[in-house]
Amino acid sequence: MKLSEGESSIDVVLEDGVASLGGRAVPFSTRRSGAAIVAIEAGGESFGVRAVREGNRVFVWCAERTFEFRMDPPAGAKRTRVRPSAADSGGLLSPMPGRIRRVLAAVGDAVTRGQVLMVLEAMKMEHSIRSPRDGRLVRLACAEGDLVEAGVALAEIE
Amino acid sequence: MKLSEGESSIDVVLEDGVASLGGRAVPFSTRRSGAAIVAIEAGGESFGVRAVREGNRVFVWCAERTFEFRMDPPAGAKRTRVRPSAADSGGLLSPMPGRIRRVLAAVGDAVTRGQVLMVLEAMKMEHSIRSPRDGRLVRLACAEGDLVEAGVALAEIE
Amino acid sequence: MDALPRRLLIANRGEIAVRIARTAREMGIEPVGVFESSDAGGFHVGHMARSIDLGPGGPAETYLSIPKLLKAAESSEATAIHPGYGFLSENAEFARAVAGAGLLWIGPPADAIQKMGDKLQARRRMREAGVPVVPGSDAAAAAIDPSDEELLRRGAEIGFPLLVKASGGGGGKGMARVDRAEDLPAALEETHRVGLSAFADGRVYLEKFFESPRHVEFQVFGDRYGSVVHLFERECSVQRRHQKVLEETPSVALDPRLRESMGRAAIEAARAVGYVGAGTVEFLLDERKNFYFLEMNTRLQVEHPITEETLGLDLVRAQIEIALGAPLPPPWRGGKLLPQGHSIELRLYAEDPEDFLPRSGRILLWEEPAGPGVRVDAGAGAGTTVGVDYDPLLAKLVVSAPDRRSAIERARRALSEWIVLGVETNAPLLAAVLASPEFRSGRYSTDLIGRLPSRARPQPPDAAWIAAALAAGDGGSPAAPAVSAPARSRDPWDERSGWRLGA
Amino acid sequence: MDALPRRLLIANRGEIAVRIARTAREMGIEPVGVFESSDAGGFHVGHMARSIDLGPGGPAETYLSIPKLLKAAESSEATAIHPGYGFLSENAEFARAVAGAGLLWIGPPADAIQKMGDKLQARRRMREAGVPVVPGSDAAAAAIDPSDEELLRRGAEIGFPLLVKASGGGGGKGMARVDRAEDLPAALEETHRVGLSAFADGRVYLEKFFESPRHVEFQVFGDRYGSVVHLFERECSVQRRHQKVLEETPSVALDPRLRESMGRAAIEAARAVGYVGAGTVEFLLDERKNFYFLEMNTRLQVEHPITEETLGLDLVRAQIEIALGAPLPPPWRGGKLLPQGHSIELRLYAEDPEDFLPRSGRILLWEEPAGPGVRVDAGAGAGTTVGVDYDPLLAKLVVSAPDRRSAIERARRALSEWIVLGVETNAPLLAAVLASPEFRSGRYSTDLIGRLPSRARPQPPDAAWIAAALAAGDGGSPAAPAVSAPARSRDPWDERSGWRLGA
Repeated sequence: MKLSEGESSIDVVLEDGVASLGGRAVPFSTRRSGAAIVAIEAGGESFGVRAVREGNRVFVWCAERTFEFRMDPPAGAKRTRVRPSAADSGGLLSPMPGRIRRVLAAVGDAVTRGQVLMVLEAMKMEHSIRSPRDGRLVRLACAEGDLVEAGVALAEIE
Repeated sequence: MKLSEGESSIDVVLEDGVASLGGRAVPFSTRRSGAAIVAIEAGGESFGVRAVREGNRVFVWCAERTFEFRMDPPAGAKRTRVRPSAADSGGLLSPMPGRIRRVLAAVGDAVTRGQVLMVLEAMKMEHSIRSPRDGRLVRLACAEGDLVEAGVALAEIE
Repeated sequence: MDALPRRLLIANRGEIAVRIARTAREMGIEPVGVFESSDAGGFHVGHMARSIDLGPGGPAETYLSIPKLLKAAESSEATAIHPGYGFLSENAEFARAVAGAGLLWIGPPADAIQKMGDKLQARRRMREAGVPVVPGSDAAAAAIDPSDEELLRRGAEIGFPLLVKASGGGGGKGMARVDRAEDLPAALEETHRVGLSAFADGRVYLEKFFESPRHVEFQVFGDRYGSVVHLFERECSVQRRHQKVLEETPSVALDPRLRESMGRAAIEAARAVGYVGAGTVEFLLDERKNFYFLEMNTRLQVEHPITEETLGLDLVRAQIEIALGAPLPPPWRGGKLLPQGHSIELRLYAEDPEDFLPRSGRILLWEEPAGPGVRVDAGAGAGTTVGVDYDPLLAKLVVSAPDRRSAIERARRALSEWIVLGVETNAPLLAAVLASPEFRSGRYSTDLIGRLPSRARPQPPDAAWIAAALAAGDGGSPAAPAVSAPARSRDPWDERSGWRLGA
Repeated sequence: MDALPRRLLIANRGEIAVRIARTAREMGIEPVGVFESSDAGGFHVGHMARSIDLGPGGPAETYLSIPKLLKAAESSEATAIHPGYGFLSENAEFARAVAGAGLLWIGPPADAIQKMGDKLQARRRMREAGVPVVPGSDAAAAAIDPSDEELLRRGAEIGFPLLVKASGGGGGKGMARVDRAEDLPAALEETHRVGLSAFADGRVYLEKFFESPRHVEFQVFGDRYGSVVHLFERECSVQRRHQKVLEETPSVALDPRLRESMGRAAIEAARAVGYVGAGTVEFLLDERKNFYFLEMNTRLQVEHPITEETLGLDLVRAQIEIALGAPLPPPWRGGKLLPQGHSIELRLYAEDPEDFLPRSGRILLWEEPAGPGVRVDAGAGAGTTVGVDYDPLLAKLVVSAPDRRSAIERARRALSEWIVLGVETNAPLLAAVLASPEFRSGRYSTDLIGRLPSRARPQPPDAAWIAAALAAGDGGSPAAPAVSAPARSRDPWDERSGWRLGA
């Protein structure tokens, strides 16, 4: 299957104790506690591991660090809970989950680089959302009081 | 479904927030943490609960005590991991899981009440298995070195 | 001392609500919790004898609603209220309302809260009590609420950079750093606005800015009978965005003489407002070891456990007993109390370890550190949903050891045992602090985190890719479909039940 | 002190292997584990930097196999071995073999182990050193290995009931109580047999039996340079089947004078065998506060954490440093060490709480207590399989508080937070002990558990039946199919992943 983490994205196939990582063959073995795998030996080294899948994300603890992998959904299954990335959107993205406290510009306004367009409140702190460049506000994807996830488009500047 | 705990065994049916416990109707509600139910309100009282099923056994923590329920398997499903009870066997039962260290009687021997028939070792301690009554040893279900579960028949006295 | 209340309402959530509930149980008091409807699955609810649903509407309509909290106490027949920290803990009006309703308030007198809550008033009282305060625009002669023109003049005198602070602010809120005179007017305007919107108090003042100071605070306790003592210091200089990340005691910056004079100043500060109960006096310590009063927190502090560990005390129990009219324990007054060993608290936040922005989600796996010298005060666990409406603090790891060096190694060991999946945490930041030569040397200040070398995002080792593939449930794999869930089996019972393992 | 080893082989399993690994990590030493093939999923393995498979064959062929353990050390390049407790920890031959292989032995000299392992020899040495021993058949004059005839005569002199003990025994093993003279011959024969089979030593002796004594032990430490100190006592009278269930320190049975004379005797006992490292001298204390030497455990004790908690020490670290040639820390010798507060250890066993018979199975759910004053040293967790080949100790709960009363309340609070499903535990017995007036008064002895009122098996409340039905997955139910597993959802991804929650 296709897995991605950060910028890297590779095809992973597991067969008879050998993993093919983007074509590179890596022999591995697993150690279980009860029925759960708690360690993986690969390349002569042993790593304590934990992994849990939710939706199309797989969270992994390994070598005392955590990693978040994304998997390409099988054909037919609908994509769920993919956090939109900058790539997915031409516009202004929410830097974190929070509530839109104030919107300081309206669609059609000419805006200048650095101008505060809205104020996002999260964790008892206010964060100013500024225009990335000079231009015109062509779309406003949120209103005051809205709860927004991290990475969702808030507005679009042309 | 039919559930038993200790000596009691009743039919339990859950419907729209009302439990029928052996015919008695008990309204209840549940509280979840994430998606798991962690508390049940019944009869005006709230109880923290946990429950896990394994095979046909359901382990429950409630009111700061643990209980082990047994469920009647649905038709067709094979019964698994039922710890044999005295009822299941006419003979001498293993009091605990352990290893048979020595067998001190042979089939056909006349045995007297209290006579040590075998020695079971568990947790670094030896436990004498004695004859419950005078009679004759007609069946020996284990040999020295055998690993035995709790409650399995070890021998039969006539 | 009055009789113990049968039930105590804990007007809070998260780890501090659990912390308070534990002591209540140990005292034979039933802890009663509260929750916002959408927070019914909150971790704290599971630790209460019972909990009251405060309805929907977010914190403002629930954990911050005085009438709803009083109603909850009434309906649950709780006769005492502990506010924890944050929320209404430093709200004098709430303290009055609780007493007004005939309930026991586990906290300082409303009056003391008010006097310390108004930073300008507090600074004046401290000066009068002979406690040094950070030099600022409100010098003895100055007007209580000077015009911006006057503030601009004062700013020039104080020099840049300086800090603009809202009189109603505190804890890093309502505060702006200004580097150049021309930026001051805008900063004044912004701070007026924040002060008004956040604290309904537009007054602002200017403070001298220190490049790399330390934040050292003293735990104080007062009783109804006029005795006030200090329970030694906590070093709180490891901060990000003006918020504490790691605290330790004792502070390597203090020698016995400095400790004694700061302790005395802390006691004076508390006396000056007739303080009763647990409070914390925060000082700023400059490079030349001059100390200045910053503010007093009139409540239990997040980092109170490190004081409990080095002194072997239960501060929540002491809060309750003192609120019931008990005098300070004789050993506290006799100066018999001596800290033993070294204790460090690490705050695990749901946030990006690089940019410190809060993260939300659901915790799918949670394994806590344990063993010798390890205490965990958690407000989250497997299954907990971390939302955006509340503080991102997930849990506190408190380690204790005979000396600072072994405490640091113990902290690193314990941190490496902590496994949280599903929500990103600041664990890598905490590990970086513990590993930094500056922190380990003890010679660090509030700019420590800013000076940490940037941490390259680690590449997942092969084993991580393999684990991910296993958990993703590659059908062709002979291994378990999930690394942390049991393998399938032929037994129809197991088929469905196996998944419940350890859930 | 010599340089620290880079790797330490931990020749044990369960909680003590984890305990030792934690201190090793904190000292910068890589902990190397071992496991029997079928024990590869053992909880301890997860806490090691790496672990060596000792092959199949049960404990005798693995954890008790000297050659295999030495081979494991060699293959893993470990230069030191810590035996933990049990298994080979008190095996002089192993201690010699480790030293012989040029490895560092984290324990007392083989010689001291041998001298204390032979109970008859140990009793003689104690008498010579002026340490009181329990009156027995081996009085000064007596032959080392008397005939049964002579023992029968001695028995008559000592009086009944009395104890028949195997010279190689200890810790409740190889010991029989005899109430009537006519039962003595059979008991002698049985004890000869057990002694031969278990310890290859058929010698037996008789001891006066005390109806309701207390067991109080002293932690001692010696260094290479002849200094020996004691680290105060542990009260170990709460026992079932001659095995400890709960320990506390300090002991309410000791006043300062008695503590001092027992402490001195403990030091004498250690000196008498040239002791180096950590050891424990067990005393029997009768109703009239006379104390008698019982035996010395030449290893780390299961209950060592309560000493660590009240003194703020890490005894495993001290073991390693002393084995490396460090002298005892000056404060230990200067008598500067003073216990603070009260500490209690509760042993959670996989056993029937009524008849104490061991239980086996797989742990399906495991939630540990936490918070102020709580330390958990666990050797099991969710997913752990509890077998019959090993000690049934699952974990130890260690609570500390300023005084005994609050320590007991803290223990009850913490115990009530402990959730273990899948394997029956003795938690109800522990709760009953903490609740018993006899224990709470402090006036109890080794017969405490036998005198507890029998506990009626509680009937499950309605909520328990409902929870069971929910977990059983009643198709018709709108609730989650499992109480501790997430609900189903429409999302095909969730369908399979949901089950993994918190696994």
